[in-house]
Amino acid sequence: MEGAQKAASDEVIQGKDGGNGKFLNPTPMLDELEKGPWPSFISGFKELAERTEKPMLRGVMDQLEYSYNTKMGYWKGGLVTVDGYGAGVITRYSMIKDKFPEATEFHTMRIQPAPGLHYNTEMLRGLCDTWEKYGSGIITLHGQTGDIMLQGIEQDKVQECFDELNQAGWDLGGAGAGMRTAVSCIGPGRCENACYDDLKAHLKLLKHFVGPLHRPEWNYKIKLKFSGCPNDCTNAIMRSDLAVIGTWKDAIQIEPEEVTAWVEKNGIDAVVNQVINLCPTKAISLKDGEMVIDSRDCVRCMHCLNVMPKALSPGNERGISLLMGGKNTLKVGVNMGSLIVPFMKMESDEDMDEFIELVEGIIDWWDDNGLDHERIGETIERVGLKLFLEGVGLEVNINMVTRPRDNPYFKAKY
Amino acid sequence: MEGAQKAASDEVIQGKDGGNGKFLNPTPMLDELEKGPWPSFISGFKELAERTEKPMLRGVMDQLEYSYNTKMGYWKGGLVTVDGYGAGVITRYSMIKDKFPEATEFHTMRIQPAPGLHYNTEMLRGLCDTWEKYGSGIITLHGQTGDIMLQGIEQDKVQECFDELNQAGWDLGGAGAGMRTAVSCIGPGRCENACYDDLKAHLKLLKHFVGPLHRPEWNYKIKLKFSGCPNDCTNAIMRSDLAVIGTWKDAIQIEPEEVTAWVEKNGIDAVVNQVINLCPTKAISLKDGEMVIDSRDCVRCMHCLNVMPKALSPGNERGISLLMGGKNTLKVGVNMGSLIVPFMKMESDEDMDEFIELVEGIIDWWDDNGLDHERIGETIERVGLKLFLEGVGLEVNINMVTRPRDNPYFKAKY
Amino acid sequence: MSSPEKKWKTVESGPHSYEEALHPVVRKNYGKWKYHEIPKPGVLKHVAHSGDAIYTVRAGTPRQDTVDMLRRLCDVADKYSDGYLRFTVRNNVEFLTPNEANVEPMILELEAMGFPVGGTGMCVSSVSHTQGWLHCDIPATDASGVVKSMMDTLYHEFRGMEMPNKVRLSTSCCAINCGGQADIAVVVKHTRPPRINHDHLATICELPKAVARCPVAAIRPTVINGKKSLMVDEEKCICCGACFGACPAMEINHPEHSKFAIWVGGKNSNARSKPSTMSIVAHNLPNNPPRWPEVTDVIGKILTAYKEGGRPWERVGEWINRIGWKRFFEETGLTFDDDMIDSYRHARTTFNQSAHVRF
Amino acid sequence: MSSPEKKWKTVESGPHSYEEALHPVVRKNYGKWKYHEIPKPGVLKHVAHSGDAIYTVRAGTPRQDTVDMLRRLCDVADKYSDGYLRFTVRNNVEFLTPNEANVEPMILELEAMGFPVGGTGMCVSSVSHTQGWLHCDIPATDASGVVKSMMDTLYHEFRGMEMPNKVRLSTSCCAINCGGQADIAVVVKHTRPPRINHDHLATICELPKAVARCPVAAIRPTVINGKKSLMVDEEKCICCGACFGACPAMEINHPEHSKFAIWVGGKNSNARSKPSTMSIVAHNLPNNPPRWPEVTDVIGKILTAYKEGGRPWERVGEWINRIGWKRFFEETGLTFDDDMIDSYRHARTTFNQSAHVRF
Ligand code: SRM
Ligand code: SRM
Ligand code: SRM
Ligand code: SRM
Ligand code: SF4
Ligand code: SF4
Ligand code: SF4
Ligand code: SF4
Ligand code: SF4
Ligand code: SF4
Ligand code: SF4
Ligand code: SF4
Repeated sequence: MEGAQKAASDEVIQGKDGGNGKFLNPTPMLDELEKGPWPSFISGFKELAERTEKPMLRGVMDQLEYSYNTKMGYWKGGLVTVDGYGAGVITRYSMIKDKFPEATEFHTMRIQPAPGLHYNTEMLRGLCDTWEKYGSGIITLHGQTGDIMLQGIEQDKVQECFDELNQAGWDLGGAGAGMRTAVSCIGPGRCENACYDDLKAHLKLLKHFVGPLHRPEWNYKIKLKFSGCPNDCTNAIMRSDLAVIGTWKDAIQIEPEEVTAWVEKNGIDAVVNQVINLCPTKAISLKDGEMVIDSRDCVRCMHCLNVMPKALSPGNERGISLLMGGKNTLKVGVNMGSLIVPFMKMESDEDMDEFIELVEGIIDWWDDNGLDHERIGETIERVGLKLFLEGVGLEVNINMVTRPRDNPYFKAKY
Repeated sequence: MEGAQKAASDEVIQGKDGGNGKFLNPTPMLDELEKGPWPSFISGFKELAERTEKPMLRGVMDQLEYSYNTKMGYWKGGLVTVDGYGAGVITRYSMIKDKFPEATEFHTMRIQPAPGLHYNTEMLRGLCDTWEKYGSGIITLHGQTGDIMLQGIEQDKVQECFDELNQAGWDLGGAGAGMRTAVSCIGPGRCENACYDDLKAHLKLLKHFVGPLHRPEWNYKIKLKFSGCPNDCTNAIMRSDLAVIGTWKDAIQIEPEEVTAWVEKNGIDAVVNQVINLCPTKAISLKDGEMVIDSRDCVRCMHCLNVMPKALSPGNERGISLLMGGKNTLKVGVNMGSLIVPFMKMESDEDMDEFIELVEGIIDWWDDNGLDHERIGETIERVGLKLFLEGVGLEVNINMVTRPRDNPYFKAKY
Repeated sequence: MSSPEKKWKTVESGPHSYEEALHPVVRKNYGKWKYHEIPKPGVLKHVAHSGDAIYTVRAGTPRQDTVDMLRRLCDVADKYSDGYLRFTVRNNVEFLTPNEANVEPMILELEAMGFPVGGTGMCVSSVSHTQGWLHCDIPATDASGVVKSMMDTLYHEFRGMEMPNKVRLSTSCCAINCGGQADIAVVVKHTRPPRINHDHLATICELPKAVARCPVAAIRPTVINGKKSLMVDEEKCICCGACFGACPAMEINHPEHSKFAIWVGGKNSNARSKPSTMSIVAHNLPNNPPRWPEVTDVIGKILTAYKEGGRPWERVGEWINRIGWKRFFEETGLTFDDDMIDSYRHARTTFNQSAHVRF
Repeated sequence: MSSPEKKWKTVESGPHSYEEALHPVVRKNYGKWKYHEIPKPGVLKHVAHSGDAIYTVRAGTPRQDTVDMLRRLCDVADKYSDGYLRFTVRNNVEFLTPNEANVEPMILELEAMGFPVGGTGMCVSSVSHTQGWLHCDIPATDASGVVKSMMDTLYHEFRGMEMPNKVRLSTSCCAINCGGQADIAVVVKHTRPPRINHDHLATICELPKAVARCPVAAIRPTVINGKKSLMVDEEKCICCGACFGACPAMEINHPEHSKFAIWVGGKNSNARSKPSTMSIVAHNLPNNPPRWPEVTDVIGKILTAYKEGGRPWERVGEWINRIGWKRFFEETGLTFDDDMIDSYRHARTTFNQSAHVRF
């Protein structure tokens, strides 16, 4: 702990492998971000720049310092990609390259990591070596959509760099109006809550949609995120068009001795205040001093399992719920994903194929019915959930809504 | 109880003062509604018709029977009123008067009852006598907006009838695009929950707005309802443009002995299940076996007071909350009133004058900013609550909303 | 009183004054009440800080009353409540007396006259209803007839106090719903876009008004037989019937296509939960006079399930919120269908934007 | 490996495979975990049904990393976790080892290298953030700089577990909010309609696209100096910035008028309450590089109040729902103003349609 405390002070020395400190121009504003205990990206950049003396790094630091002074950004987009692909490189040209010629180009290559964001050091070192060879050496782990972002390369090095990465098993990520890179939680890789193999599902799905990911030509983007359980550690419901959330159908599994042990350790007040009272549907009650779960009322929120991980676990009949339409703020305001398939098995390869078929059907419907730059959630809001269900052939289920409509404004079929 | 049970059977005889049963034409469909224990309006109508032998009654029964057979309605509107007024009579002409000439005219006079729907028998008998003299003798107590509805009069008798009623202290109610008749709960006339004198407020307000009630010329209707407390026994929030709801600002008054008595009688389980657990904000808790209310968390929902009327009563600092914009389904879907004034005193005449001034300001704003056939709630939904508050000069208060906005879509003033 | 010949100069008095209509004991204790009790169904006892008590006897009426009936109620009031009576906001009549001894005889007399005594506390009270074929110009059904048919089956529930909490019913004869939001509501549901009666339209319709009335801009001006008329875009039309109120030629009502829908969970009070609007749970019920058995049947199913499953003080909507809509449909035997998914302006706020699922 | 001269035929492989990246103990117990514990901040212990246990050590990173830094992390992994490491969805790095004895030395080494160990359990974890001036083409501020400034003040909270529940932060450099909904979020707020750069527009803008992008139809075609251009109806414009994404000539960013807003109560998990969107609680904060003190100040106020008042397992939004927004503003010292009242599409669903009032 001593050492840890020490590291917490302002004196943290980063960039110990760095150059002689003479390469970069002064960046007094940015230098302010070297202060304080949290690891500093500026220290990292400076270390890298001084060591490698890549002009692009000096140019980007200069332009960033200039942004900090003028409070404006100076990048503009463009179109760079690799042979046969239509996306995957985010192109950046400086709008003020006359001032900072070294910052003329600063493109980002989006790379799809392994599901669950797992690495071994060989993979990662290889990635670093290739990247240092062709690019700036700046890497973001990870972008919010889940990509490894290799930031800072010039157009004429992109293809070569890609070829080398591709040989090592890496492929570009999504951009534009197509399938996007996905994210999955660690799931069965460590977590006792995982209700399906979300890493495998992620891999299968994204391999299946590799075409529209590389050559985007839908209305707009489609993002997939895979969470092993309703804790939704990938923020799938909020941030993806298709959220694949592990769940179960039968009763929560209970280890009575572990319940007793928990109660003994934490006291009866804790059972009442932290478990019973926080169950959203009051599915848990105290009967003769014992905690009883009425599984008919459980909505699989995960809370009681989270509080008592040793005592409670998901049921045995496991699978996924599918939610659709999540996206953030732009235009219509935040739209969270809505439940459209309450339960689906996701164990065998056939289950996964069936799932892929469903997703294809959904995307086809959207591609036919959506407008330009309209996320699928927006399309559904515009045409109505009912039309979507009919279009895709999904069965209606009361779990799709929080309540039946409060207005009589529909044309009846009869 | 014997007698009561007997009355409950199918044999209930109504119309004992009725005529000889020879006046009316056969109405086999309607006669089905004379069966069953609930008091039958058809029996009432038949009794009245047989006794008075008014042709209009026979005509209306015939047309109603015809509606029951054809499943269509046959009234159309028109414009009848009294000297100097522009509203108050709902005009009905038969669309099939060739078939039922006796049903040619069947207008309704809306009459404003006393606040709280109180009568003495002299008032009521007088009303009946006048009405039998000029009209059909059918009276609805009361219409959903709160009027006495004298149903069934011919155009050429309306003025005379009105003059006689007016001499007895009655005035017409509202209709059309103006102020409407109001409703108030029994309030201080019997109820221990009444937080202000809603009968007096009702009388004062409606007297003040008697002009626009009789001569409607706003965008659309404005309804006022007065409830003595948040139990809202007049459905004000749901059904009126301006809902005046009694409330209080300080802590609930508690009679500790009565709490104890209640607990002794009903048991501790009932305290927990019926009181503590049902408080919407968990403002009540059990401390050392005693029920404690944290008044900071109380939102004045009335529940605990309802369960323990002897033990708990509203605080001493009483007044009203004002909600605005309630209306039912038409066009925009049900719109409940929204809180726009969290608290206002309503004791002295000055308080009431201030309140009247506020209401006038609100209506003026709406009259300037609303569209034709647009209720004030619709106007606010269209232009935004903020603009309304600015327009009327009301101070913003967090109680007006359930949460701050979740989108950044506003132009800032700064 | 002045003679009929004399021309009376109108006094724009507004509401009738109330002071003379208050029982003297009420006047004395006005605004100074301490608590109430419900000694038995249909009877309230209110006690004032002064120690005075006033008893209320409440009875159901047909609402579509007559002078004959009202005179009989006046007789009861003169006999038992010093000539004072009032009506509740739900069309029940109330007699207020400080004299406890008058309560039982009054009950007997009212019931003997056919007025059920009840409507208090945790019961099904009278129905808030509307005009229908009797008087309105836009109804698709009758109102009082539906109500009479329903209340015949709920007579016992009006006269008892056996529900988890108050049950408020309403019925309405068109989608406008003058009857209001209620625990259970019966409301006409238009199911077809309006048929336009072009001949009629030419003579009576203020065309721009009808166009403006449509909430989804489905009405467009057109020319029929050389005359200005209107047309409805049936794809867009949501069958709201608003245009019919503006123009009688937009014929929305139909003997067969006008149906009934049943709604549940409306709540007006602020007790516990906030006021809430109701949700549709059945539709396509036929408009079947004179007794509408299909409608009363559904009401019965809902009330049976609620009576059995509701906890004390839970209103219908609160009961459903606790057990979940899935179980509501199971326990009432009703069927959720895709028309019940909201598709109107705020539809998305009703979607289940979570992984909370009930199996 | 093939030589650089040789033209490689692309393999459209999609995501990198994961099996080789899993620690052998993980591979063995894949999908067969029994429970976890959090022995101390920054350390997780997961136990499998087989009895095997795996320890995780978690540390914060700057996210905008470099090959140098990653190589150092690889060194740690080679030394202590058999060459395996992963990243969390919040940019923290994790080392998984079955060897408990490696945990403490690894912590010491990571902290000595400047990587704070923590981010587990009821703590403030790393910030989900975006690109900003470093790389994006539409930002009004920097992202990593704001985050660094914030995390410096929250360093202790990352390394402890003293909050009522997890606290997730996000920052975003434009209103699009790539950072996402969070317990507390810092997002740029556009405050003025875009200024149109007409010269620029003529050369680069697909006019119909920009017109179509506007959610409130505020953009109209016009002609400026004889050239086709666009104009903005400033009354209608809601300053969303969507047009700027479609056309760089719709200049929404401004050194002074681009401000910061602070949002609270976003929740992504389904635990207890459903996922919820966040609410604005402060705006008009200056864009003040390099350390944005006004922003970190507000974050501090909110966290202090939450830490003090939140009950175990209550997320920020759940805490506010219990104590009420009124008290939230009181306890944080922030001010509710009329701009915070929703005025967008579903505004009415946020009005207080009840008499529930807090004084
Ligand atoms: C890089 C990244 C932020 C980061 O630093 O992590 C990012 C950066 C940009 N986002 Fe994003 N978004 C990133 C994740 C997100 C997320 C989060 C997520 O995916 O979970 C969201 C919210 C979820 C969602 O999809 O709604 C997000 C919502 C948007 C939107 C709004 C979409 C909407 O319909 O609401 C746009 C605008 C657009 O697409 O036109 C956008 C557009 C952009 C653009 C392309 C700006 C533009 O239109 O030119 C940014 C490019 C920056 C750059 O120079 O690299 N970005 N963007 C993230 C992608 C990295 C990666 O591939 O891993
Ligand atoms: C008589 C009454 C029903 C009853 O039997 O009690 C009634 C009957 C009519 N209502 Fe109503 N409404 C009656 C109370 C209500 C209520 C309840 C209330 O006031 O508490 C509502 C819901 C609350 C509200 O105001 O929204 C109500 C909402 C409507 C509406 C829809 C208004 C809206 O904006 O949503 C209309 C349509 C309109 O005004 O164009 C309407 C229109 C009508 C018309 C005038 C039909 C028409 O447009 O031609 C009906 C005349 C029937 C007749 O022949 O007398 N009636 N109407 C009620 C008035 C009696 C009285 O004066 O006491
Ligand atoms: C007489 C009347 C007011 C009037 O001026 O006419 C009235 C009178 C009382 N109401 Fe009410 N309420 C009356 C209509 C209402 C209405 C409106 C309605 O029925 O359309 C409501 C709102 C209903 C809704 O939410 O949809 C209403 C919601 C309440 C509540 C809240 C119930 C709840 O838990 O949600 C209470 C509290 C209670 O029951 O203890 C209440 C309580 C009371 C009390 C106990 C108040 C008191 O202390 O005197 C009165 C006797 C209630 C009883 O009968 O059990 N009163 N009460 C109305 C009788 C209607 C009837 O004949 O059935
Ligand atoms: C490692 C990670 C998944 C991954 O594949 O990367 C992860 C791992 C775990 N999460 Fe998570 N969660 C992770 C991101 C999330 C996210 C997403 C996010 O942070 O953006 C969420 C949703 C947050 C939200 O609602 O906004 C999330 C909501 C939860 C919850 C629900 C918390 C709640 O009460 O709302 C739990 C339950 C718990 O804490 O016991 C949970 C529980 C867990 C457990 C205990 C699951 C387990 O048994 O292994 C893991 C350790 C938690 C810990 O650190 O305390 N995890 N978890 C992510 C670590 C992020 C980080 O570095 O800080
Ligand atoms: S989402 Fe569920 S399964 Fe996945 S890491 Fe989080 S808690 Fe575990
Ligand atoms: S998982 Fe959630 S809903 Fe189910 S019993 Fe546990 S706390 Fe209740
Ligand atoms: S609204 Fe309140 S004051 Fe009025 S009668 Fe009902 S309970 Fe009493
Ligand atoms: S009045 Fe309602 S909110 Fe206030 S303490 Fe009683 S139950 Fe709770
Ligand atoms: S509900 Fe419709 S039909 Fe019935 S009275 Fe009201 S307006 Fe007329
Ligand atoms: S019924 Fe309603 S939606 Fe259809 S045309 Fe008429 S007003 Fe428009
Ligand atoms: S939040 Fe806006 S400015 Fe920041 S990276 Fe995303 S799109 Fe670019
Ligand atoms: S900023 Fe938004 S609202 Fe304003 S013109 Fe651009 S797209 Fe339209």
